Amino acid sequence: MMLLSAYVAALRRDLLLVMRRKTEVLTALFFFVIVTTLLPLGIGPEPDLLRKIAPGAMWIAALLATLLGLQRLFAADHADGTLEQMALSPEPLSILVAGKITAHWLVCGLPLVLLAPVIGLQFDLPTDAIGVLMLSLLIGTPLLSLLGAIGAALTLGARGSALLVSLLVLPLYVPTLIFGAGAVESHIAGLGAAGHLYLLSALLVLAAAFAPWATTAALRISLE
Amino acid sequence: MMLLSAYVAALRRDLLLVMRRKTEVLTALFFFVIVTTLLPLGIGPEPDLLRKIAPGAMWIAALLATLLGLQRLFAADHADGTLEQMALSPEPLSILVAGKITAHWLVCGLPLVLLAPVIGLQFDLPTDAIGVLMLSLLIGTPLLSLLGAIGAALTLGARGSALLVSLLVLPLYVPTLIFGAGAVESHIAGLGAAGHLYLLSALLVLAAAFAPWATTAALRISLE
Amino acid sequence: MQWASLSEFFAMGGYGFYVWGSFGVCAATMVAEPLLVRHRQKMAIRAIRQSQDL
Amino acid sequence: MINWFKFSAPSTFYPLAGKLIPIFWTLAALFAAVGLYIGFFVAPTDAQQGEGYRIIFIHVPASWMSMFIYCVMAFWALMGLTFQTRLSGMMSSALAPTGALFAFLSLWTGALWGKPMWGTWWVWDARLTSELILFFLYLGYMALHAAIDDPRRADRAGAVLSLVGVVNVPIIYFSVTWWNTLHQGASVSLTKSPSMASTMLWGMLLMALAFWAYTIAVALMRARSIMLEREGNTEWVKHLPDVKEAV
Amino acid sequence: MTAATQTPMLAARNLSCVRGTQTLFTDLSLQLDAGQWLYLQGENGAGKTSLLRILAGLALPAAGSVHWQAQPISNQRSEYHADMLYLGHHASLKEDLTLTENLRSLIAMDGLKVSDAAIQDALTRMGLAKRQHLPARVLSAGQKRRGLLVRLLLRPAKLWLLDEPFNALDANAIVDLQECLKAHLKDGGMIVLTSHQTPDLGSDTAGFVLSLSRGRA
Amino acid sequence: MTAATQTPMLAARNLSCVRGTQTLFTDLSLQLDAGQWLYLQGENGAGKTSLLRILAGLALPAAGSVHWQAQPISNQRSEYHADMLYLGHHASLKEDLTLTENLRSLIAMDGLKVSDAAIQDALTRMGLAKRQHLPARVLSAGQKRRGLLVRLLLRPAKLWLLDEPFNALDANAIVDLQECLKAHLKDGGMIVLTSHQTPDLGSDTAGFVLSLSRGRA
Ligand code: HEM
Ligand SMILES: Nc1ncnc2c1ncn2[C@@H]1O[C@H](COP(=O)(O)OP(=O)(O)OP(=O)(O)O)[C@@H](O)[C@H]1O
Ligand SMILES: Nc1ncnc2c1ncn2[C@@H]1O[C@H](COP(=O)(O)OP(=O)(O)OP(=O)(O)O)[C@@H](O)[C@H]1O
Ligand SMILES: [Mg+2]
Ligand SMILES: [Mg+2]
Repeated sequence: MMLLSAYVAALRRDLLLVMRRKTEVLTALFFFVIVTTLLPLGIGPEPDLLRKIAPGAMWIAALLATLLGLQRLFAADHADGTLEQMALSPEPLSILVAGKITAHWLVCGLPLVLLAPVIGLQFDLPTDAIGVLMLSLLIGTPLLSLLGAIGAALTLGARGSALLVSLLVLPLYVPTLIFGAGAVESHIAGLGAAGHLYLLSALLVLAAAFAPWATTAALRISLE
Repeated sequence: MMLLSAYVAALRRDLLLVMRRKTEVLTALFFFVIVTTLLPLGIGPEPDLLRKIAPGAMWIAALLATLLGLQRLFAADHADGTLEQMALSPEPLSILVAGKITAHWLVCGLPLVLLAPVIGLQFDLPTDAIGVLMLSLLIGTPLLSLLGAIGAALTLGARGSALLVSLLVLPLYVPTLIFGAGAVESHIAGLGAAGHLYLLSALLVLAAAFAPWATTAALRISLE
Repeated sequence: MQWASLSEFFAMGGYGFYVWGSFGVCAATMVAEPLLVRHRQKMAIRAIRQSQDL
Repeated sequence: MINWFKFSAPSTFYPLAGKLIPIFWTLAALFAAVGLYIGFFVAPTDAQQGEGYRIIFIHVPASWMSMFIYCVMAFWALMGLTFQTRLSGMMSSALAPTGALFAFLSLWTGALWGKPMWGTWWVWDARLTSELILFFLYLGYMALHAAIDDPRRADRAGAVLSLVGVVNVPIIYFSVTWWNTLHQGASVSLTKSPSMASTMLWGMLLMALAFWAYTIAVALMRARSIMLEREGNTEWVKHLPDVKEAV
Repeated sequence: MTAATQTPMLAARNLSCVRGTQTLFTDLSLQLDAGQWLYLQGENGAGKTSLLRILAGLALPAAGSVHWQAQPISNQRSEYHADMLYLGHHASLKEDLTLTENLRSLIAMDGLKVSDAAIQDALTRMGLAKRQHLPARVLSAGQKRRGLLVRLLLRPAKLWLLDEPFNALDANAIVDLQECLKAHLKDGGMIVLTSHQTPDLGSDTAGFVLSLSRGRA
Repeated sequence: MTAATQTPMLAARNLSCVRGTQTLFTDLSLQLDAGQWLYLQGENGAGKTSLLRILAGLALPAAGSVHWQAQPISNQRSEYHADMLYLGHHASLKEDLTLTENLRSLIAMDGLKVSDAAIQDALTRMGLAKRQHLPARVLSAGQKRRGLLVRLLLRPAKLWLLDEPFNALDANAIVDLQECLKAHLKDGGMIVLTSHQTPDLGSDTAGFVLSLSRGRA
């Protein structure tokens, strides 16, 4: 009960902060939209080509959108000293961290899942493929938030740069990307998406168990 | 003479800061490499498909790499009060801003131009197309830095968020992307890249004349 | 022994560029790395001596 | 265990490493000499690939080492986080550049092999891609380590990263494999060399041993420099013959 | 510092702190019991902040250990944190939230519950009643600092570790804060504080002064 | 405040400052001449920082104007900035650079040149000689503050606007700084400063006190 209330408190605070900035809620989403919009501009408008690369491109866009939000996940708390106060809370830091990660997903991940169908339609994906895409994003985006949190925490004390986070986190994202985009593609190829989705779920369970813990360890190191 | 020395001072300081972080010089580059590595992971390894989308994808990657470096262009100076001191310098702020923008390009833009051939080879682009790609990036990346600076300055006071910058800047980047990637593609299609490159150069001249000025105005507003 | 002459050895059956490109870079980096480390060692010792002189 | 902790004190480790380094250099030179002799003069010309296949004698050992070193780094990281020994972090960070070097050599020699055999420098094949990502993991570790000033903190942050990374390595390896098998559309496929002649195997093994000895020698050298940099103000460093002589 | 109790509430044994190539202090021991306070004195860069962070468990000492109720703090992080409140150089306020929201969320993350009326009341006592609905961003330096100090009134904790609490406060606020510190001591609390202005906590409280100066403790 | 000169060096006419729904001050006028100093007093949130920023030209007043040598400062930004030095609440130091590098680059961006020996000398006077090669990040709160104040010694400026310069400084540093301020006044400089500790600039300098209190000036 106590643990739960601290978790909720951390989650609530981060959501409140996002609400205060109003536009923030929508920007992860806009980023996603804009990157997918740039794609036809960059590589030309042939519908067949676009349909072929759509699932992968949307997954990459989702991944980058998550990445952009990551840098500020702990940096702001670190700079103004609230992270210090969280580390000194009687509640386990990993619970508070879990709350923050959840908030990050609600703001940067979930909207993408909900918007995916619209973008998918723009690229003329078949309806059932869109369903698979949404499902893969629904399982995959929390994974991105969890893994990303480790990177964000590690780079905190480091003369932090947005780019360093990317360097650490993107290699960790590779399996997620492969299974996520792979699910949609193998569905389209008629091979069924179940295998990929199971693997993705297994990774999610693994990450949910270990990532908050690793993130907490990294945070304590950065605070020192 | 005086103006030049202030410009050099701002440029030198930013380069010195980057050198202090040692790895920072290389990270824009690594980001570029990693994003282009994700591409085949997301959309599959077929060489023909990859060759087709390579120029566009590399341009988008360059654009995102620049974007990531942007958020910190003024934010760090703002947070620690040095921006205030720059605004109070007897030298025109726009000169100092021009120095900072140059430093940003040297760190985030130039390395991409130099690395482009390697990535081009990985995607099996023909040699002359790689030449055109490098040229388009050489003209295009300073343009990205100049336009990006305006966005970075505008979002400074506005409870600045990484995502908000992207939102403002990406639409400004669209013409650069179209002409830049277009140059390579029309070269490959045998149509010649000159037209695109001229337009890109014209945009660069225009931006070089106005962007520092617009950035300065935006900075003064955010400082107040 | 399968090499009739030295030039044949260097030609590597037409693959000279690739084979020597591999072995050459490998040798070069593996010579350079210890040298860099030794330089680092020297700098560390110099830094210590300097701090002792102060 | 007690004994181990004694050796993990930098003041005992430094002179010990100093004695070991020449031994491993000698080993590396011997193995390399024999390995290269076998590779160039004993091993026969390959039926399909001609002389080009001789790249295998550095390509495969370098690939092995690049993976092996990452695991060793993770091992030291685990030791460092659990027993808080200073030595572990130093060893980890001493190994990383060499690991990155081998990953780079694997990529480089692979690319130089691929051009004549496959007709392209690079394909997005599973093994190649996962090696590339391993290279990124090394670079990430080094970048993170360099970006944190306090060496103690840098070690511990690096340790967390290498542990997370090592969990990820097999996942990447297998996921990339599965990824590739689902896309049979790739126009290029790996030309399998015929079952390896035992001379070839010996050559590769000897070269791998040479690389292994080289790694230990260089890592020990680098660990010694790191020790001097970090412990410059302590008494045992001030009394080292290395530091005192030729003042 | 007192011989009376065998197991002092807070005890630090043989602490030493190394920063870069520099040793700030070695072999520093101290102990503190209910109702006592310790004033850390020392010039700029003497190591006061470093010592406080070690006592709070935010930084690890190069040698030595900190004990709370006879247990090393590293073994009982949660219990120790429940008893201890550390206020550092930082404002620890979210610039976008109002003072009320800031305090509410900090307390909730400590796993506690405090009524809105209590928060309101504490803010009023710190003279921030009129400012409670403004985002922290627009507050003046002193108002932010006061906002942080409100936590002293809201969160029960036996041990207060305060890094330059008087900074940026105006004369009235300093007097108020000193009253608040005295009341805490009367209730059997403990305080360790640093400041460049000698604090005046009355003659009826048991205070100690620890002077840090380069290389000696 | 002095009737002697017809055109005072620094003059502010009928300033008013509104923040949100709140009017901090209205109709505030002041003037300052060579060798004079002005001490801004007022409780937390009274508007001292806001006034200083208006005088520096960083913020615009809701009404009124600031004149330097009889010209509105907005018409002669570059000249005014060459004559004026503002030090605010911020450290204004790059955490990754050493103090020497920080100072050198700040001065170079002002379009000036100062020899390394001069920087070294000024750092020594502020007691930072041993710290000059450390990145600013690792310095203590007071050391950062001192580093910032070194600019007073290095950059020639007639008018100094100082926001709580004594913050975080230890007793010695405060004395040193006051000596430095006095010397500046003797040389015909001007100072406007805020502080919660009454500054002691000697009785032989011409000082004024301006008390800001809510709604009145
Ligand atoms: C940049 C390109 C390349 C990379 C990154 C690369 C990477 C690797 C790696 C990581 C291994 C060790 C894997 C293991 O033992 O399971 C390996 C082994 C090997 N590679 Fe490559 N490789 C590349 C190109 C090539 C090419 C072009 C060829 C030959 C045409 C080749 C032939 C081999 C062989 C024969 C082995 C040993 C296989 C075994 O022992 O199971 N590689 N390579
Ligand atoms: N890496 C380093 N190398 C050398 N000295 C260091 C390093 N890091 C910190 N220091 C020194 O350690 C000291 C840290 O002091 P600390 O912040 O504890 O001081 P303080 O007593 O709180 O001072 P203040 O009164 O200014 O707040 C400073 O003197 C600083 O210069
Ligand atoms: N948007 C706003 N709405 C209402 N009040 C505001 C707003 N923005 C700022 N204020 C008030 O304006 C005042 C700004 O004061 P300023 O920072 O100038 O104070 P100060 O005299 O420097 O105080 P301190 O001694 O604490 O540094 C504060 O009282 C603040 O609460
Ligand atoms: Mg301090
Ligand atoms: Mg103020």
